[in-house]
Amino acid sequence: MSNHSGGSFNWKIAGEAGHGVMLAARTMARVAKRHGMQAFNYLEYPSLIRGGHQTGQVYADFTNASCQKRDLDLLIAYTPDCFSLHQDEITSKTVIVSNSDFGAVPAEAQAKWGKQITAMPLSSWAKETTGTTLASNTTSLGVSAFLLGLDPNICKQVLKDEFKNPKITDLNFKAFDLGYQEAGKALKPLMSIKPQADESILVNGNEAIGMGAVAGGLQFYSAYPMTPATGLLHFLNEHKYQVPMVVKQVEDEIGAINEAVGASIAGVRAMTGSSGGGFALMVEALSFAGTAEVPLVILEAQRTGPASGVPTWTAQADLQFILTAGHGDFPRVVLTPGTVQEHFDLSKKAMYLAEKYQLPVLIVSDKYILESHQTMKAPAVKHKNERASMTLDKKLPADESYLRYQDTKDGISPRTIPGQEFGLHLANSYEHDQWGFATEDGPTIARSVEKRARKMQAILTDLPQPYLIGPKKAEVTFVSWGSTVNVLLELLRLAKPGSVNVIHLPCLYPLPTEAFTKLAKTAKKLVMVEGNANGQAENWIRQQTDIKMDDRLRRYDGRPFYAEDLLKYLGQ
Amino acid sequence: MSNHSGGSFNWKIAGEAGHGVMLAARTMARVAKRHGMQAFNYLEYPSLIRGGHQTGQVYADFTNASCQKRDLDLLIAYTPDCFSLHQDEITSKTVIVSNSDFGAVPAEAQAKWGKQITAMPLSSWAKETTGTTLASNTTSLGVSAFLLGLDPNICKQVLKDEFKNPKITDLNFKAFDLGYQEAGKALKPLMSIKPQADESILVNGNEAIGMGAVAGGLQFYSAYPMTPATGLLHFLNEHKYQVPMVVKQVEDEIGAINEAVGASIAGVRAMTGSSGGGFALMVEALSFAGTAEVPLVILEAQRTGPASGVPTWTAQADLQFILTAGHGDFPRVVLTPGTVQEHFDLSKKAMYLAEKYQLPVLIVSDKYILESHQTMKAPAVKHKNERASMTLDKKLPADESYLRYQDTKDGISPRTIPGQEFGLHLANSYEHDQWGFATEDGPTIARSVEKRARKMQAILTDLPQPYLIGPKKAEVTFVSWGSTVNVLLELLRLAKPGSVNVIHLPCLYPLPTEAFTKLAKTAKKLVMVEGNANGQAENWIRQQTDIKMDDRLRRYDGRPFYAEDLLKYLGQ
Amino acid sequence: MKITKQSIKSPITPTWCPGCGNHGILRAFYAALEELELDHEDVVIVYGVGCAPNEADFNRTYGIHGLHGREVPTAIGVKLANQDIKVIVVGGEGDLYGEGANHFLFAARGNHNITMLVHNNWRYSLTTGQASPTTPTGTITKTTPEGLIEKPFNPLQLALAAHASFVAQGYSGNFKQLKEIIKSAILHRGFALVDILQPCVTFNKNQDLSWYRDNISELTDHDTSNWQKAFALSGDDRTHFKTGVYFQDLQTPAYHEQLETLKKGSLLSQWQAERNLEAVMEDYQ
Amino acid sequence: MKITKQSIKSPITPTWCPGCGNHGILRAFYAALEELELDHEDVVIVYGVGCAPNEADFNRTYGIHGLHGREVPTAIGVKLANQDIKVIVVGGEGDLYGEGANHFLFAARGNHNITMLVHNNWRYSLTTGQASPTTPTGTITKTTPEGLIEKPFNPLQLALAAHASFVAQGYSGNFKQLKEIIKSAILHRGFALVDILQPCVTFNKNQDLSWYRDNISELTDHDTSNWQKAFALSGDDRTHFKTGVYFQDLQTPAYHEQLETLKKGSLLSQWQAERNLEAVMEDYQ
Ligand SMILES: Cc1ncc(C[n+]2csc(CCOP(=O)(O)OP(=O)(O)O)c2C)c(N)n1
Ligand SMILES: Cc1ncc(C[n+]2csc(CCOP(=O)(O)OP(=O)(O)O)c2C)c(N)n1
Ligand code: SF4
Ligand code: SF4
Ligand SMILES: [Mg+2]
Ligand SMILES: [Mg+2]
Repeated sequence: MSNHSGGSFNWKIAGEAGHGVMLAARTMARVAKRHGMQAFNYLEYPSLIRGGHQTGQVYADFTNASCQKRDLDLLIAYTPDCFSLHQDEITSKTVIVSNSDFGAVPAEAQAKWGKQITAMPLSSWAKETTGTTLASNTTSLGVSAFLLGLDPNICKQVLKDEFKNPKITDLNFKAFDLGYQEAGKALKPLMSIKPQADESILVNGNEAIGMGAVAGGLQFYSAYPMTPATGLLHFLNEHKYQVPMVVKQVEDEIGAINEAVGASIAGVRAMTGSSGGGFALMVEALSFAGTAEVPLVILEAQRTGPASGVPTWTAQADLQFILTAGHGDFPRVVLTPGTVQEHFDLSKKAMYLAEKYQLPVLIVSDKYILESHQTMKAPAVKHKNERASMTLDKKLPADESYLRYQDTKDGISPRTIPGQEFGLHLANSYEHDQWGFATEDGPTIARSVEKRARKMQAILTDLPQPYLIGPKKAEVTFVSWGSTVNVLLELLRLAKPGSVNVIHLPCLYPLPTEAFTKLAKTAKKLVMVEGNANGQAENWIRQQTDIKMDDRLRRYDGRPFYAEDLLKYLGQ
Repeated sequence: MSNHSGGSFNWKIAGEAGHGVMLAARTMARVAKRHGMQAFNYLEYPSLIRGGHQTGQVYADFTNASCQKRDLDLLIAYTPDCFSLHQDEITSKTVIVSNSDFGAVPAEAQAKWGKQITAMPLSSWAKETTGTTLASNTTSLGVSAFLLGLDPNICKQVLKDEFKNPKITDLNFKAFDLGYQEAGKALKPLMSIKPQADESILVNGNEAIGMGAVAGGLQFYSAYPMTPATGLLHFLNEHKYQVPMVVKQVEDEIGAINEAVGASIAGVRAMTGSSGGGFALMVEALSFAGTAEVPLVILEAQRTGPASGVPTWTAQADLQFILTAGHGDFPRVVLTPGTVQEHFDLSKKAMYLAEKYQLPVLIVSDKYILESHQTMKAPAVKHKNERASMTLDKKLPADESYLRYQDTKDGISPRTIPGQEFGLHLANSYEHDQWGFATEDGPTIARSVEKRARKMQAILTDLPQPYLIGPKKAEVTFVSWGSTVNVLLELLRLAKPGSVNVIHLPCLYPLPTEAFTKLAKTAKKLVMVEGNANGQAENWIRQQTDIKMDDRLRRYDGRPFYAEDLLKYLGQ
Repeated sequence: MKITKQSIKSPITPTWCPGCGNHGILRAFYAALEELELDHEDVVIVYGVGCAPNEADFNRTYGIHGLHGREVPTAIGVKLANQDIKVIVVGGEGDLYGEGANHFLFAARGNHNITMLVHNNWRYSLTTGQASPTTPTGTITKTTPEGLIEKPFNPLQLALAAHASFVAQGYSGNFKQLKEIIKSAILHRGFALVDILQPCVTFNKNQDLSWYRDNISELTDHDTSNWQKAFALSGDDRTHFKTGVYFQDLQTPAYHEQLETLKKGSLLSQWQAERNLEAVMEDYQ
Repeated sequence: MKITKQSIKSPITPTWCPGCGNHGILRAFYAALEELELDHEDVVIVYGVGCAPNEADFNRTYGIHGLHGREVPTAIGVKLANQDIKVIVVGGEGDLYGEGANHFLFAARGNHNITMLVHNNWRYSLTTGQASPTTPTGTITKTTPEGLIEKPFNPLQLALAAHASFVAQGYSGNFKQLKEIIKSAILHRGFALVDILQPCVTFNKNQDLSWYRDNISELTDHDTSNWQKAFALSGDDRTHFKTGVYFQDLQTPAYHEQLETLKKGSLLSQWQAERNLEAVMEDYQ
């Protein structure tokens, strides 16, 4: 349960696919943001276009809102099954607005929470004001705005920005007003939110990655749609006329990665992305990029697996696969951002790392954060990028002595691109000599393997380091990678001061073993938190360091962790 | 250097692709086997159809011949460049026969080894006797038979079995006789080999796997050609009319594995195979087989990687990929046979394990042993197989209560196949309930993951265990997996008694941690030997056990280990 | 037990959008199966991944819900293992002409005895409406904001060029004809493609129900043994669509009928409780 | 520096078998490049994996020795990144019609401006002679001991059905014509397929040099703008082969010419040393 008086709310809207609850929830999060609040919007929906149950839930707070919360202040229930489906989230204080256009409140629910429930014809109101029931999102917003004590003008500004078209905006103003007024007739506000300055943007993980990649100079993105990576493909398509980019849907994932490889060899910053099943198809080419030393960024957007799995639900169970994916032994980087801010930062960084060290950089995330909206400080408008490890305009020796895979000390060989005179070479999927010609010579093979491996030494100082969140000392230290840190951030707020801190790992390959070991050694009790059944990061840490976890929390049912549950684990 | 007096020889033939040296070497190994010797035939050749340098080398011995050896007794050199290419293998005692039809012995070689070299027109002799220079293999064999003191009748019997056609056989007898006689005119025999009883067969790793799979009831093999797995595809095609099998070349590796999955679901024992690059394309379907609980055997035939790599050379660098290949978390078995005997045994066993535990079983081998011929005791002629974990003729309840993915104690659910009444189900790549219908329900997802994981407990006692070779106690204990054990077996013969023993791991996933730990704890100094740069099995052992290696030997230049080099490591 | 329109229904009711063409296709499919008097247990339906193949949960036969684009090889494996089973593939056009295009063409040239029912709704619908291999040039979708550049695949012509031995065009809204086409396709001894035009009311507003009404008619007076004619007809005009069987080759035997081993019966039935290695070992003595 | 027949030679001499058709194709390719007066650095050749693409080691241009069957998407990536470069694909028919069939067909429908030189020797030669997608039905190989069951792909018809805008048949033994075809293909603004018949003296004994002498002749008097005619001609008789350009579509612009962004110049040239997020951020305020 959130703290009402402090300017904080936990709101949920639930209905069927087609009711538009996901859009409504994003709008609500945006309204919170415009009030200067932090906000987190968590969405659940089935892998169906229509009919399944969908929810959006927005937790907003002036100081920190990093994840979803369970106990609701306000529930907008479209369908009667919402009551049984969300019973665990309804407390004695939850106010429930039931959309009477989709049926009566079930007797059981009425018996249990009767006093908390108000039935309202949200869809009829929408039809009445706009001519279509689709605008029930807006009547819901009106009702919610009144109940949460939000500023109606800010709400309307958001509506205006969403709909853009003035006529539609006007109609939605009407819908909003009606909801707002009717709520006023039936109920009292639960709280009052005083607007503060808004310095954030609201993005989900996909959008943060997209923005970060754009900031980092992304020019070419090729992909095949697959949940939950599709969001990035759509984001980049939406923005490809604002910055010069080619964004291309390809016939399959194999085509997607090989196009990106070709584009990268030709000199542009290139990226591809998919979920586990599509990434599995890219693995042969990952190995190609590794040995041919092609800069390449790949988003691996985890969902519940194996195979087709549970497409619209979350997991962190592709990690062990990603860490060693690809035949043979070649360098790579595996980044595991947590917050959307970190998604932005590391995506931007990935573009640079890939180019400088000429290797594949994998960004590993998951459905939970890729499709949840979170506020982050608005990034700088301008981002400078320098090309790295390339010969570019440098005049190369006319004696053709340039060697693409020159055996340098740090393993990085200055790279030419097609079009440059005297820079000819063969980018080779076969093992090759320094020019790029195929080789079967034993010493040449060994030297090539060693040259590429040296890059992993050189890169160490350039990588994001593990870091401690919370107090220096604590009874329990949770260890996280990827999206789970969002839940741990909330836990830090909920838990007794000094009882918990967190070590977060934003990069797992190469594992910054020294830095991690140093942090881990200060811990009293190390507890690994991850979204898989077999402890994939824990195993990896055990392999790479001398650190052993004292305990572990694993979740593998498609759902994210909840701070409230972790609190229980702590006995608080 | 082998022990001449004891009935042992180390013979090599080297020439260009097209000269037929690979065939000649197999014939020589077969001759040795027919003398009752153990034999090992190691082949080197480039990824070209013509023109590159090729070699075959046969080490034969009456007690043990498990790998190639360096110091040659007899070298048949077709081309002048053989001298520089094989200088390290020529000792002061090596007898060299140079095929004068392909050029004179280079002056340098003449200066260095003049007395040891005899030039002979091997190809002209072939043409003279058979009408074609192609039979120079046979004149070479005649020369070699004389020099190594082999029984000409046994040699001729082998020729007869090879050529089958009586006319061609007769011509080759003539070629053999001429070589034998001419050698007698020019040189003295180096030794004399007394035939003993022959109870072996001579197979390479691919053939041993094929034979083992046939013994284990293989019915369906679908694959796409890729070195060094192509041998298995050819072997099974050759023998598919002797036992009822469908052996099919498919359009690509994705098709290959998905056909095998379909065949298996329909109830036949199915297998596929490829090298790293092709296996990479199969990984999505591996995950499918894992979650749908489809029995499936897969050969992963390693070659030097990454990517196209060095196609006809060896490596053990796909292991880390294979151990965790596939998105999501699902059970699998990874077998790592060493000798051809173990290839036979584990391939047969794989067919059974896959069916009983309804999961993918990977046989991981490499070019070195898959394309080297080795003698093994002839297996039994008859092999009984029982179907496992299937309902088969059992009458199922007419109330349709059968559940394909029944949540059993050991995780194994009795399996129906299409055609069986009341056994309907959906084999599902999505997460599913017990019938097979897709699910998005949290508890059902978790239960499914746990059910499948339980199979990995049940299987433990059924798996091949690590074992100790050599004395119980030794100064140095080498640890091996896969083909390197062949070299260590030779090392055990060469090294001072009591100085070395070996722990061999024929199964790496699941790692039999207890048995291995017990063995490892008795070691004074543990040294891991593996064919990759980054210590893939060593890392895995570190992750899965508390055992740490004291030292390590890694080779990653496409070549196998040599016992002689390991001996040097021991300071002997 | 014989399949009836009722008995084939699983406990799960179709979750497709109201008005979706998949409903009609399923109805015709059920009727075809009933009229063919097939047993539940002698049918294997192999599904890809998409809106259409979500059907896997609605049907009670042996089923395989395979991987996106890979249902064809899985189906071939089933057929070669047990030729006594009817094997039917259900997928979307993204599935089967996109991710799985090569499997489709290779199945055709092999004349594998499987029936491919392609729910062609011109979009990747399950992933919310991106362009698919049949989307008309110029169409604006989330991934083609400036209009699709590629020309659409003509699945009938591709199938014919790849030697498919049965090629038909169906339409979800023509129950009677579609049922008959599906029946003929299942009875056909070899590879059968049935491309089925299907409205997606949610993501394909360009081709709404009135478009379907106006632009589809039945193929009449056509000699299905004439390959050249079939090819020409199927490419004639890609804005108006004629439904019916375009081509059937009654000569070429199915793949499994040409394999020596399978002439003796299904591979499954040839399981040996004892394997004899004598002949196999001979060459290695 | 302009390419000449000499300057393009790398230090490595071709390792193909004596008598292999690849030698002839390479000669014609070199002559075509020389006559087109292209600069070494403005050509990217993308190779697959097989005997033919082993050529990667013999040529001195910018090159990519890619993955088996995946050279087409790699080539498309190069072209979209830098449209000022001539992008040429060199592969085998196993490579490009087998493992990579779907990429080939999608490249055709997209009209990507790449030239695909397919060394069609009817076999998987580098892997020692297995059947390939063009191997005639009935052929005995190591993987088809009872004779190949599948019918061979007709690459020209597949390409035409997939909207390829340039389709030609070449022959390794006809230097002059092949050179001219390759030149036209490289100059063509869009997707160009050149299927090149090539003897494999080692693994294809059925089609030996005398077979090539007897069964190949030049296509004459053909209107290359006539798609129907091209389609019919290319399927006429798959035992006698006519070489020449079958079809050229001069209307459809190349893919990159239709992309708004690339109308302003190559993507490479549009690199921004400073990225401005202002517009991008707007929707997320
Ligand atoms: C390997 C892989 N890539 C991508 C996806 C995501 N995906 C699921 S369905 C689909 C497209 C479906 O389109 P279509 O086959 O036309 O079926 P429809 O939904 O239109 O019926 C995609 C791309 C996937 N499941 N697996
Ligand atoms: C993914 C993958 N599968 C298989 C191979 C093995 N392989 C190499 S070349 C080749 C076939 C080559 O045939 P083709 O393309 O016709 O070329 P050719 O050798 O006949 O010139 C195969 C199967 C590979 N390198 N990669
Ligand atoms: S999205 Fe389209 S194809 Fe999918 S169920 Fe709805 S109407 Fe049918
Ligand atoms: S094997 Fe055939 S294709 Fe390959 S180089 Fe020799 S002749 Fe040419
Ligand atoms: Mg579709
Ligand atoms: Mg070929």
